[in-house]
Amino acid sequence: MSHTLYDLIGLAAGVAFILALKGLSHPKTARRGNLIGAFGASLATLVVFFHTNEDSSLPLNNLGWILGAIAIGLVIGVPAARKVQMTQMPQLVALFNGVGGGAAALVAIVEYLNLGDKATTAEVIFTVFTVIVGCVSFSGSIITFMKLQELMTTRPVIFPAGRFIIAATLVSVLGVGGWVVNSLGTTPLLILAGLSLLFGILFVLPVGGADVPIVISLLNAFTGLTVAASGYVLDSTLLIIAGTLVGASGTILTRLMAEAMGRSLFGTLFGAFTAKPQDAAAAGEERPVRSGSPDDVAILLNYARRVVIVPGFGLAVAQAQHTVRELADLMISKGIDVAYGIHPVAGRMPGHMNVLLAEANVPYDQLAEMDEVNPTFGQTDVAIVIGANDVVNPAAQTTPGCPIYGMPILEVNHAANIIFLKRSMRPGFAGIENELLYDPKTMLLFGDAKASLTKVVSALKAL
Amino acid sequence: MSHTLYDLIGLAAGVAFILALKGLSHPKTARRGNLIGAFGASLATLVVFFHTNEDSSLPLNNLGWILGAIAIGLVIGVPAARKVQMTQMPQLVALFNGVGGGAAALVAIVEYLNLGDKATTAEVIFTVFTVIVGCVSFSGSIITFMKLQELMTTRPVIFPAGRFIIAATLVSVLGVGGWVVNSLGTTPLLILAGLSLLFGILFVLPVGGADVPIVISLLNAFTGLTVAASGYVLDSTLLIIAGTLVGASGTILTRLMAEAMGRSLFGTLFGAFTAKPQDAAAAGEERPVRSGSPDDVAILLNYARRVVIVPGFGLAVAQAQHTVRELADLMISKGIDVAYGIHPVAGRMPGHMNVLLAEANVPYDQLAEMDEVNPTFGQTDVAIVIGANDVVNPAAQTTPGCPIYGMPILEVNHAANIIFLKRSMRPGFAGIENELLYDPKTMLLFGDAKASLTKVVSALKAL
Amino acid sequence: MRVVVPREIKDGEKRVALVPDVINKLTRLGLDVVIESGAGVYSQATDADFTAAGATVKSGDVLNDADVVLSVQPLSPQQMATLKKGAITISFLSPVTAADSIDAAASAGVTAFSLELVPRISRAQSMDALTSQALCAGYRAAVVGAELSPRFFPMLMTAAGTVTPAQVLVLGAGVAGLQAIATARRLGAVVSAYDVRPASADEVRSMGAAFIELELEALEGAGGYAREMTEERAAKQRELLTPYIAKSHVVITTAAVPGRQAPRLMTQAMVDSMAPGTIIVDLAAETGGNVEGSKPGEIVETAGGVRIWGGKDVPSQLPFHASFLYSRNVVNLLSLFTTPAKDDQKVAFNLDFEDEIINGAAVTHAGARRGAK
Amino acid sequence: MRVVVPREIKDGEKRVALVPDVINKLTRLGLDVVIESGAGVYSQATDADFTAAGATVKSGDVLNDADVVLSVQPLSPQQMATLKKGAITISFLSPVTAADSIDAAASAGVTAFSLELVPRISRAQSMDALTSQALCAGYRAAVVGAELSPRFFPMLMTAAGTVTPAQVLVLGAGVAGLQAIATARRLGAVVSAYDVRPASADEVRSMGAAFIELELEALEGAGGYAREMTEERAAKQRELLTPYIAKSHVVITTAAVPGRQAPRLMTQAMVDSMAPGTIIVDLAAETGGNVEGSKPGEIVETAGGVRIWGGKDVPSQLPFHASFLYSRNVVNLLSLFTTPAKDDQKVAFNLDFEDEIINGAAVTHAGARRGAK
Amino acid sequence: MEPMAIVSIFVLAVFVGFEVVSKVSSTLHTPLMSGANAIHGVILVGAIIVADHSTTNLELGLSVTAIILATINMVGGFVVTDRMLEMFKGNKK
Amino acid sequence: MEPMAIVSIFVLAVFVGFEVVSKVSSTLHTPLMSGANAIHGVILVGAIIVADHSTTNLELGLSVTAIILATINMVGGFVVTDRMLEMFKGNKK
Ligand SMILES: NC(=O)c1ccc[n+]([C@@H]2O[C@H](COP(=O)([O-])OP(=O)(O)OC[C@H]3O[C@@H](n4cnc5c(N)ncnc54)[C@H](OP(=O)(O)O)[C@@H]3O)[C@@H](O)[C@H]2O)c1
Ligand SMILES: NC(=O)c1ccc[n+]([C@@H]2O[C@H](COP(=O)([O-])OP(=O)(O)OC[C@H]3O[C@@H](n4cnc5c(N)ncnc54)[C@H](OP(=O)(O)O)[C@@H]3O)[C@@H](O)[C@H]2O)c1
Ligand SMILES: NC(=O)c1ccc[n+]([C@@H]2O[C@H](COP(=O)([O-])OP(=O)(O)OC[C@H]3O[C@@H](n4cnc5c(N)ncnc54)[C@H](O)[C@@H]3O)[C@@H](O)[C@H]2O)c1
Ligand SMILES: NC(=O)c1ccc[n+]([C@@H]2O[C@H](COP(=O)([O-])OP(=O)(O)OC[C@H]3O[C@@H](n4cnc5c(N)ncnc54)[C@H](O)[C@@H]3O)[C@@H](O)[C@H]2O)c1
Repeated sequence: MSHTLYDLIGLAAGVAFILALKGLSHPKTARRGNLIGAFGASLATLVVFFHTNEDSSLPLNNLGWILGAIAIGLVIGVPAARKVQMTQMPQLVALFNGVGGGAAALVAIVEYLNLGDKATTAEVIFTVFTVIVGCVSFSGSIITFMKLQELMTTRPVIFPAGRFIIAATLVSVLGVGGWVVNSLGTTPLLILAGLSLLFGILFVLPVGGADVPIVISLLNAFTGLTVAASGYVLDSTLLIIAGTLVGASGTILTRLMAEAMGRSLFGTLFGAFTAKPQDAAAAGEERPVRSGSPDDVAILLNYARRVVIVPGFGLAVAQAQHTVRELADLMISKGIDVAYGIHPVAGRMPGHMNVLLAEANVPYDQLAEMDEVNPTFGQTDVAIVIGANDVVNPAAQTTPGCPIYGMPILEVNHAANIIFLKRSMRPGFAGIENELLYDPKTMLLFGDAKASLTKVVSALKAL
Repeated sequence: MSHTLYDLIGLAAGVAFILALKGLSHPKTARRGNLIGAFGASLATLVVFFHTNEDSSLPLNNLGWILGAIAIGLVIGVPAARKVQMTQMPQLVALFNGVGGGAAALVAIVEYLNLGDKATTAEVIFTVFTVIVGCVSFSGSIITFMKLQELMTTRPVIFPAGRFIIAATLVSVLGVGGWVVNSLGTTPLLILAGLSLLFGILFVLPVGGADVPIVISLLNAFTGLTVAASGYVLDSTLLIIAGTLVGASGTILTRLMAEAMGRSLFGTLFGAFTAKPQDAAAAGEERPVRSGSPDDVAILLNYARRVVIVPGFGLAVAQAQHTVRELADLMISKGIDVAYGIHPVAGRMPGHMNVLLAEANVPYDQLAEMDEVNPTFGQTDVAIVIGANDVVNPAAQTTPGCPIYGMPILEVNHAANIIFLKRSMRPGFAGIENELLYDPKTMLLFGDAKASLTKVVSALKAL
Repeated sequence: MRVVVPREIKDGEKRVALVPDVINKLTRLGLDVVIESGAGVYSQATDADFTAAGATVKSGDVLNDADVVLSVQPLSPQQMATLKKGAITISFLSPVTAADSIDAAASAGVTAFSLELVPRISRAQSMDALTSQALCAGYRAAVVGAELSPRFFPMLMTAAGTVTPAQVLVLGAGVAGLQAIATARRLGAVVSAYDVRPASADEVRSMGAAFIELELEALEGAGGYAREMTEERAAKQRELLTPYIAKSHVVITTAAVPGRQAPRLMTQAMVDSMAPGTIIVDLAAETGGNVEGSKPGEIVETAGGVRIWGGKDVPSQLPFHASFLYSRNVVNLLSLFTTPAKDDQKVAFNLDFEDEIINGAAVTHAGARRGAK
Repeated sequence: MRVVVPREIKDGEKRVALVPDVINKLTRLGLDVVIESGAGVYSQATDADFTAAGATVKSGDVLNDADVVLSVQPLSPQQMATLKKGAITISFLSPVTAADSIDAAASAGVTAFSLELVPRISRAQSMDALTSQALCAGYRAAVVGAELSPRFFPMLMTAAGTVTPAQVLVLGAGVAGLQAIATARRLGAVVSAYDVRPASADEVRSMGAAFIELELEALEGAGGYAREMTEERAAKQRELLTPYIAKSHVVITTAAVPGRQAPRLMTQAMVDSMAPGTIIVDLAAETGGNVEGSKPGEIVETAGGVRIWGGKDVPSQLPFHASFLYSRNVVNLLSLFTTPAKDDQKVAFNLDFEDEIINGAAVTHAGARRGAK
Repeated sequence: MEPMAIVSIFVLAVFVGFEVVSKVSSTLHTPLMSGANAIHGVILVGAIIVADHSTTNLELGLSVTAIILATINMVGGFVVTDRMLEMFKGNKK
Repeated sequence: MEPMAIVSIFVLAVFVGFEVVSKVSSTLHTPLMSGANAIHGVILVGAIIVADHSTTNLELGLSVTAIILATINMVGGFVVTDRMLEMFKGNKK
């Protein structure tokens, strides 16, 4: 295969990666995007077997080893990815990212050994870069994996003088890196790799459980850059493009993720050192809830077949009746089956919800009484509870003696997903805590109901 | 200046152009974007004076000529751009585009003369491409300029056997192009230039007045590609990047423009040949109206200080009261002064608009009676007339004998801009035509009021 | 020039032809306004209010030196006779029901304007008292329906069960009907409506109510009014409407054809088919009734427990705002032919019978009844 | 076991304690339902409807063999006396105003439940007849206000001028007050409201009305009810409310404190300060009146042209739905202590006085009046 | 520069060009077109380079013409775009 | 390839990367990260190239390890991403 053709196919794979990322940024095209990416990657892998240039000829050297290694990789990777449970996917991604970083570091090392003295300074610099970042990514990812898999504590691990140790490690990594560039040699390179691995561990240990996904995303971007650097050393446009793409999009993505979780990137990475340890402990005491963004809510709604809206006093306080109707209309126009589940004592006056919803001209036939709607929650994909609380509180059925015990409730707990729109974790009229807020099926969208709904509507329109 | 530094500055200019286009795609950043572009262009122009390489030294040859030519260009270009009236800007852009195309063609010709036999085939191919497309862009733009400036008819110019003549010209252009590539030589190149100029004229003549902007955009994209091709010949990364950017974005933009105007690109370019001539004539009879998109409306509203909403029967028919309130709330939240101007007989029942707007909970103090609102139209930036017609029809004041003569009206014609939301050009209850629809200040947004308003709200939110 | 507002003498008439806050519009033109003492008593305007607004309040005979008399109901023949020659009257004055007053006006040499005859052109909308009073009547009809009904209008889902919304049917969707629709809908009722005019389907829907489509030809007359229907069509219409009527909790009828008896939309049999507790509000009771058995000014309860409210002077039941709107209509008409005082020029009336409105509304002039309209 | 519904004997009482469509809930439990002939006549339920629903309709004395008697108003002492020992009655039965009936029940050995005393806990909401009837009263208050007012409630911009919206003031924003707010707002009025409970500000605003903040301490009592206020505070409150009252076109008062006279919110002087045509709807007229001079069941017109509508049996004025809701409350309470028939087990009543609701609501049992509550 | 590099740059620049303008609102179509038009005025750089290379009068004449045209395109283009965009001169925020 | 070309490609690819994901909704953050992660699995290509170049056992051993790791990254990455995206399997439209 001519070098030009090879390069062109490589470029085509690069284009496939661009299209893959583009596709992955939209729910409608995400799956197709991923397939395009897989196609690009397969293409690139395939043609490398037919690639010849001045100093190599077909078939490749060590072809057996190569094919065997690929087979092993397949045997490990595919079943792992196939069998993993939904909830464990993040740690698997972390692991995959780590091995990718490791691979990049190994490639750099081998090429370094191979080039020996022929290496230009630039090539050595890129090699050093790849080794450092690849190793950090590798060991860092392993730690995040262990945290997520709960093989170790999910709390930030703080040790005395932690920041000094980390700083010292970083300085020595850079020092050894400089040494390698100046004097070349295998030993310094291996020392460099070792120190970088250590740094990766130290770097991730202090990060708290909730922030781990952000760190994975950052390490992912890092790995991308190592791939780009390897591309330079191996003179492969494809690797440069693919690596840069991942590096750039990964960086943006990391920032977006941090924003979506309401954290600063800096705080995530170095928070454990700046914050006082007892804070972290105190935060650990609170029971975890799952809070989402308007986008998350919109996506849940967009892919639902049946949605039940449960309004309560908070809807009236927020005067969000017009907005909720807009949301319902939008869902209906998307072919989603929408009903309002009206609890007889929702609000603060008999018929309070009716007054509100009539004002927004919600057709009467969309309103369902409690007895009518309760049996349908089993077939409901999403129950969206807007400023209601007591009327969906399972304590009414499960906690004899509590003030609302015996009151019939809207059984939203039977729906596949529950979304709560409220401003805080405060209880409702009866003043008792609602266990449903802590249910794993529940997603909380904090904020004034009207503001939240407006955002959900925009997000849903954008899908 | 070292070649690397020179190249890096060129790349910086390329980045400036990317940022310029990015900025220009958003109202808020558009001006800044343009300035960044201007900065990039100045930078690129400046450093070329300090650029040295193997076969040239500073100062540049012919420096006086170069500086003089730039001075002449400035003396012509700046005042023209400064003095032109708002309405004439499109033709000026066409003209500028044309001279840019011409410049690219000339650069290619000179470089060709200069290279002589040293030119590689690839270079010659790119030169031929630049000459053809640059000349087409030049002559085509001149014709569009003349059409827009009404120096010639704005109607499609159709001549007998037109399509055959055009096809023949195209074939000869390609033929001569091939000849140049094969045999080289100045004469064939000049013939090629001449034929390309002719083709440019023939290509644009059949396009009708309304489609001209689309053609300008297309020629603009073409010119971008010639610049990229020149970049190849001159070995300038900057020109390649800048030219490609303009080529790509120009292509997308052309498509977007055609879509926004509800035309297919193909139909625009070749419509005159496929449509029957009498159709074109008949279409010419209709009085022109200015119809806009929801985006246009949103931008007008976004930059207004005072907006008066004039509802009418159409609002009631569309049951768009909730949506209009949403729009008003959104504008108010942006600090725009919003009032509803209620005509006493708007709708079909006394107080019809009150009933509607009260349902959407529009605060009573936002409603202004006719006598109250009429004196304020002079200070109103946008009057948005939603499904009303008779109540704003100036015929009531100007046309004695018409059915509504003598009825007081809402004097929206005193507002700086008028937007009409209606479904068609049909008149209202009184059945008489409304001159205001043809007013140059008026923009029409066709469609059901509710659907249109929903789109405007989304567009306004996105700003 | 003296503009006089006498007390209304008709029983049940609670409006007044001028309310205090429009008086300055007349005095500004240079007119003197005289109000008979007690004229505003039912519409919440005291003599003191009138005086404060710039009018003169007088008792006793106020008509003899009047140049213009403004009233709601037609002046009686006796009152007409006391007017001086050339005087002008503006009031409701139906050629059909007030023929004697018109004759008296003609013989007294009075120029009498009838608000019923103001043409329904755009320019005259501000003088259109039929519309403004129909607006009051329509609102009133829905409020009365709600007041009489043993049911809630809105839907309410409560701990004690769900109250279903009232089904309200409006027959005749002119000005009054549309306002009745709007008001009933505001209260939360489910409203449907029927009218014979083709344009009314869109108008009804524009109020958010359902329009009942019957397979019958439309009846559009001149000026946006309906035409009278034949007895055959009337029977067919009644038959087709029966199922809709049977499931309604409140029926409001407003159908009218200008200058005719009100069309009979519901027979006794239809009324009898309705459930006990149903309310029928017949705004047309005074002109013959849309509903068989309705009596103006009374609530008739049938053996089947259906109550029929017969409208009588309905706008008078909202006296404050009915007078408010009526006054403005009258003032706008008067202003149309008044040349205001200016410099040393005195205020004058200028009856230009070329003007479509003046020509249309004047019933008598210069001692004669004007051509039939 | 026989459940009996006698005709209501109190004048003006138009409700019935069971409506036909809940009867199957009782028969399904295994109970026999006997309705006195004509019991439903005012609430649109004929004897035939009851029979069709599975009840037995009887004339004459129905009480003597009753196991359970359901009624709206308390049975008279005479009626109580005719009951067999151990019988159960469910009705309104205020320890304050119906003391003689309670005594009679105690001496007859009857277990009498008072709906006023059902505790206001979440579980009892479906039996809370005070709430369901207050709902009817609140709706009614706003409708009556609109009906009586000489003004439009909504704003209307018309060719004859702009009708400004009515200003409605609601004093006391409990169940009835909130519903009055909702209804007046639906009609387009501009509503403001005041209440002494601190939670009510949010509740009022959640209805879209304006809450009037007075600089006075809040008065929150037990169970979400208000406390009585001192005369000093009452005077202060009246003074602070005066400007709001003066500019209102309709005032609706619903203030109550359980077991007490209704608080006096408006004095004669305040009423006199209002413009003619103003309407006051006093829902508390029967318990002493929030407004000085109001008379239950009457419309009092003051010299200043203000009309005060005094509420009397207000829910009875919406008899169909008031009965509908009341029936469900009663049935829910009865079901609470009924063990349904099952297999060969017969239906039985099981009065568990450990249950907060039964304990709270039963006033007499086994020949004695139960502890003061 | 290697052809492969040029192709890669070209392909990537096409993507950037597409992405960057793909969501522009229609009111900005004309200013955007005008701005893009001004950008291709950097052909001025090319014109200067060929003027530098010019040896014959013909070449010089043509390249001087090219410089004039390119300058008009570039400078005029940015100025006219700026004028179009004056309406967005943020009267608030 | 010339350094300038590489820098240009790098800069342009950065822009493409930024633009392409800049508006992604938060529910797609995880799949997108996972997909990007799979993409950098193309280091497999690099690993194969160095395996081809390998002459010593050390080199071969390292590069075979690299191939295994890279394959896991790439193939596993795409598969797991696909599984994550199953919820978007358009149950309608
Ligand atoms: N219907 C009646 O007749 C009546 C009468 C009296 C009492 N009640 C009682 O009232 C309760 C009604 O239950 P419910 O579920 O409707 O109300 P709820 O239990 O009081 O819950 C309302 C929820 O809305 C949230 N909220 C308040 N303002 C909000 C805003 N602006 N935006 C978003 N969320 C807001 C609050 O949480 P945050 O503070 O975290 O936002 C609160 O948890 C029952 O306990 C019932 O017994 C009913
Ligand atoms: N208020 C009263 O009491 C009363 C009573 C009777 C008559 N009138 C008369 O009615 C007229 C009222 O004037 P007006 O300006 O309110 O109404 P209009 O003059 O009838 O104009 C209404 C406009 O709305 C448009 N439209 C209709 N449906 C629409 C929809 N779904 N979406 C968007 N646009 C829609 C129509 O244009 P397209 O068809 O192109 O969409 C029409 O031009 C006056 O002539 C008045 O005299 C009033
Ligand atoms: N252009 C204007 O200035 C203007 C002003 C006011 C009213 N109008 C229009 O005039 C029309 C009539 O107004 P109106 O309310 O004074 O009319 P009206 O009082 O004469 O009649 C009331 C309604 O009854 C209907 N009707 C008649 N016979 C009927 C039958 N057999 N069955 C059912 N309905 C029947 C009529 O169609 C009308 O809608 C309306 O369309 C109104 O919009 C126009
Ligand atoms: N949790 C439940 O199940 C439940 C059920 C029904 C009602 N409630 C609540 O109970 C409360 C009272 O209900 P209600 O309507 O039966 O009360 P009510 O009929 O006893 O009183 C009516 C209103 O008058 C107010 N009031 C008393 N004195 C006043 C004064 N001097 N000035 C102004 N207002 C005065 C009271 O605060 C109350 O809001 C409400 O908050 C209601 O929401 C709770």
